[in-house]
Amino acid sequence: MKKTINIPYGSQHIALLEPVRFQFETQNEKIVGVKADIGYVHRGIEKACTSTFEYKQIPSVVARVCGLCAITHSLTYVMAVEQIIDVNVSEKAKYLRMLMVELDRIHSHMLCLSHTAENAGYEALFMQIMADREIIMDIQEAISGNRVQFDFVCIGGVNRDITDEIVKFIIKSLNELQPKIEDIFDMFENNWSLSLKYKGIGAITKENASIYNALGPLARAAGLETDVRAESDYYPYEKIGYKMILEQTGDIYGRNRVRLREILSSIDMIKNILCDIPEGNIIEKVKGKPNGESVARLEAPRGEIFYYLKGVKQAMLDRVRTKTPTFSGIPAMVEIFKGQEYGDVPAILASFDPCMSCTAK
Amino acid sequence: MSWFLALFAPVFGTLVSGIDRVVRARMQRRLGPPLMQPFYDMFKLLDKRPMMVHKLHIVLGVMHFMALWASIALFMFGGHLLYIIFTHLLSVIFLILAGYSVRSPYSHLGANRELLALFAYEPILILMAVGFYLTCGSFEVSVITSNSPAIVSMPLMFIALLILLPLKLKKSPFDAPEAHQELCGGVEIEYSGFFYEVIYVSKMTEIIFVYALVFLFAGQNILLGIILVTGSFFLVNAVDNATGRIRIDHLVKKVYATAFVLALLALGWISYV
Amino acid sequence: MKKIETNSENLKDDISAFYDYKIWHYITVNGVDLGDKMEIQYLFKKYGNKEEVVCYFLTMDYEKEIPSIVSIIPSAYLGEGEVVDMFGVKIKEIPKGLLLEEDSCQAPLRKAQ
Amino acid sequence: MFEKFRKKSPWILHYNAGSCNGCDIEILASLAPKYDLERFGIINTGNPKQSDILLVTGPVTLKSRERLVELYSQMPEPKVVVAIGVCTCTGGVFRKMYNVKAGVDRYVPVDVYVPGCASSPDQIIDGVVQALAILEEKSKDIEKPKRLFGELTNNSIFTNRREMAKKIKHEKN
Repeated sequence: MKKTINIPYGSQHIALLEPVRFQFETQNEKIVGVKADIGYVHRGIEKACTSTFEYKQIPSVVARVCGLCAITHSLTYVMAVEQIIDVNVSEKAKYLRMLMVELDRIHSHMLCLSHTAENAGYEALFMQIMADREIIMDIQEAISGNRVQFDFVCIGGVNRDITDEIVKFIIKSLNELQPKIEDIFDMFENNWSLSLKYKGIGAITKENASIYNALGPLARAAGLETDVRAESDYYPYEKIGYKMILEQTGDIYGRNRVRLREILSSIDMIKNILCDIPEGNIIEKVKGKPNGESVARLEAPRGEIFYYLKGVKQAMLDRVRTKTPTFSGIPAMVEIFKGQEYGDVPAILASFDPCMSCTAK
Repeated sequence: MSWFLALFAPVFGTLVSGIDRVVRARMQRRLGPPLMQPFYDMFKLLDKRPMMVHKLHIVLGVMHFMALWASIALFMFGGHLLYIIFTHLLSVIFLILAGYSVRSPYSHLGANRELLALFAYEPILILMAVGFYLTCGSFEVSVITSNSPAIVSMPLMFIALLILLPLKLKKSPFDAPEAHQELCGGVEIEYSGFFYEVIYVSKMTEIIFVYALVFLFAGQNILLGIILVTGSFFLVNAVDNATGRIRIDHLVKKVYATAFVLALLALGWISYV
Repeated sequence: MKKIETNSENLKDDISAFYDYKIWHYITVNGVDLGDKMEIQYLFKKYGNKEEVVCYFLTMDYEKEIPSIVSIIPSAYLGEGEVVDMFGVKIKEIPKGLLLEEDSCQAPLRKAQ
Repeated sequence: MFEKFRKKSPWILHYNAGSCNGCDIEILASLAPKYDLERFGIINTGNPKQSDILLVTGPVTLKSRERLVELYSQMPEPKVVVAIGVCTCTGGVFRKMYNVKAGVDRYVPVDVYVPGCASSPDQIIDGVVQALAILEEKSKDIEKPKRLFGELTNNSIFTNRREMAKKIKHEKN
C-alpha cells in the first residue's frame, strides 16, 4: 500500500493571496483527492444589502465584494436596478463604463499572469509583469482618482467625466504597453522551463468544461464558446471590434494564451472606444422606488457575473443575489486537480485566477 | 591562511549571498536590499525567541551545520577530495533526517525532494573526484591546487559542474527542494529563532563549498580561478532570472540526461587520451 | 427572464427533461423569502444566445425538504449549499456549513425571525 | 545588543482575514519593482515561525479568526501587527454585518493602523516603516492574543513551556 500524505494548502499560504483551504491527499506527490473549504471570506453582504443600505448606496457596497473586479460588481448591480426603475443611460456613459471594464480586465489579467509566473518559480517574470501593470494602474488613477476601489459607476451613469488630456495620456500609455505585452507573450510562448511547467498541465476537456459549468478564460481555453460580451446587446461591443478569443488546449498554457490575447484585444477596443466617444450627459436623474424582479449579467475578468434583484416599492430592496464567476468555477477546479502532481498545484491554482472574496461574499 | 579561510567561510558566504541578492534585484529592475542585508538578517535571528518542536530537530540542524563546516575546513586544509564530498553528503543527510523528524507534511515533502536531488548530484560529484584523480594523480586538494588547471584536460566535467550549480545553490530552474511557493522552504520550515540561524548560515556556507569546487578547476592559476568563479556566479544568476522552477521528477531526469552523461564522457575522454 | 413553475415532486423530472449540458448553462440556485414561504429558483442561460435566462421556480414551506439536483447537474452542490446555509431550508444530502460557522447567525436571510 | 538590527531585517507574514483583495493586491504591488519593499530588507516569508511583521487585511470573519490568532501565537517575539485598510482597522463598510466583528484589534494587539480603501502602496510602505520603529522598542516578552480563547495558558502552540510557567507564576504574585 502506498503511503498517503495529506497536505493542507491554505488558509494561509505564501502562494495564496486569499484564504481558501484545499486539503490534498497525495501519494508520491500525485493528488488522489481534493477537498475545498471556501467560506473564509463570508461577510454577509447580501444581508446587508437588504437590511442596512438603501438601493442607491449599494453600488459602493457591492464593490467591496471584491477589489479586483469591483467595477463589474457595481456595474452589474446598477444595470439590474436600471432595468427595474426604467432609467435610460446615455451613450456616453455606456462608453465610459465599457472603458473602465476593459481597463479592469487588463489589470486583472496581468495580475493573474504575474501570479502564475511567480508560482511557477519564475520571479523575474513576476517582477516584469508587475512593473508593466503599473501603467494601467496609473491610467485608472487618472480617470477615477483611485488605484483599486474606484466607485466610478452610479445609478443613471458614471461619476466622473473624461477630459481630452486624459484621453491623450491613455493613448500614449497604451502604445507604450502594447510592445511590452508582446514581449511577455513571447516569454510565455518560448521559455523552456515554462513550457515544462505549463504545457499539458492542469488540462480540462471541452466536454468536462461544459458539464461542470466552467466560465470565462477557464472555459474559453478549452474551446467552450461562452462570453457575455457576445451574448448581450446592452453594450455596443460589436461596434468597437470585439472578437471572442478561443484556445483548444485547456491547460495552463492555453489559459495564459487566452489572457494575453484578451489583453491585446482589450487594448485595441479601448483605443476604438476613445476614438468614438459620443457627446452627451454622463449622469441621468433617478426617481422612483424599485418594484419587481430583474437579472443582469456582465463579463468580468474571470467570467460571468450575475445579479438577481427583487424590489417591493421601498428604498430597501427585498433580495439581492450575487453569483460570481469563481463560485461557478470551483467544481471544475476540484475536478482538474485530481491526478496532477503536487508540485504543479500553485501554478494551476493561480492560472484559475480564483477570487475567494467573490465566492463567499 | 587556510585557518583563516576555514574559520571565516560562513562570513564570506554571507557576503557572497549579499552580492547575489543585489545582483538579482538589479537584474529584475529593482533597487534591491543593502549589500550587508544577510548579516542584518543573521543578527536579527539571534535576537528572536526560538520556538522549536523537539530537541532532536535542533541537534540534527546543528549537526548539519557542523558537518558542512567540517567539509569546508577539510577543503581549505587541502584534504582528501573524497572525504570532503562524503562529509558534505553526511551534512545533507542530517538535514534530511531533520526534515523527517517533524510531523509537518511540508517538511516531509521537502526532505523527500532533498533526497531525490541528492541522488541526482552525488554521483556526478564522485565522478568529478575521479576525474581529478585521473588528471592530477591524487585525490588531495593540495596536490590538485598545485597542478596545472584541470579545466584544460576536462572541460566537459566543468560544464557538468555548472549544471549542478543552481541545484546546490537552490536557484531556479533546479530549486524544487526548497520551493518557496509550494513548500515554504521545505525542510527548514519548522526552524525558528536562533536555530533557524544555524540553517541560514549553513545555506551561506554551502555557497562557499560550491564555489570552492569551481575554483578547484583552475589548479594553481589563481587568476583563472577568480575568473571562473565570477563567470559562473553571473551565469547562475542570469539563468535564475530567465527560468522558472521545474518539477522534481523533471529535475532528476534532466540532471542525469545532461550532467551525468557529460561527466561520463569527460572520464572517457581522459582515459582515452 | 422566462419563469416556469414546478413543484418539489416534479422538480427532478422537469429539470432532467430540460437540461442538456451542451445547450444550457446552469447559472445558480437562488432563494427568495416571500414572508411565510420560500421560493427556490433554478436559473439557466443558453450558450451563444442573446439575453435568454430561464428560471424554474418552486414555492415551499420552511420545514419541508426538497430533492437535490446534484445527480443531474454535478456542480449544483455549491449553489444548493449556499441556499441551505442562508435560509435554513432542507435539501436532501446537502450538509450545512459551507459558509457559516457554528456560532454565527443561522439562516441570516430568512425574514420571519 | 542586537536590537538595532531588528529594524533592518523585518520579514513579513501576510494574512487575509476576509478582505476584498484590494489591499492584498496593493501589498503585492508594493513588493514589485515600482515600490520595491525589499530595499528595506523586507522579505515575504509566508512562514509564521520566521517572521516579524504580521500584515492583516480584512475585517476578521468568524471563520478566519481562529487562524488569525493561531498565526499570531506561532510568531516568535518580538513581533508587530500592522492592520491594513479601513475595514481592518474598524470594520469599515462591513461593520455590523452578521459574520464579522468590527476590526482586527478585538483579537490581536495592533501596533500600526493603515487607513485607506484600498490603502495605496505609499501608505502601506509608510505603515511598515513606522512598524519598524516600534519593532526596535519591543521586548522579548510574550504578548497574548485577546478574548477568543480567554487565557492562552495550556495551549500547545507555546513550545517553550518553562518560560510560560514562569510568566504565569509571576502574574499570580
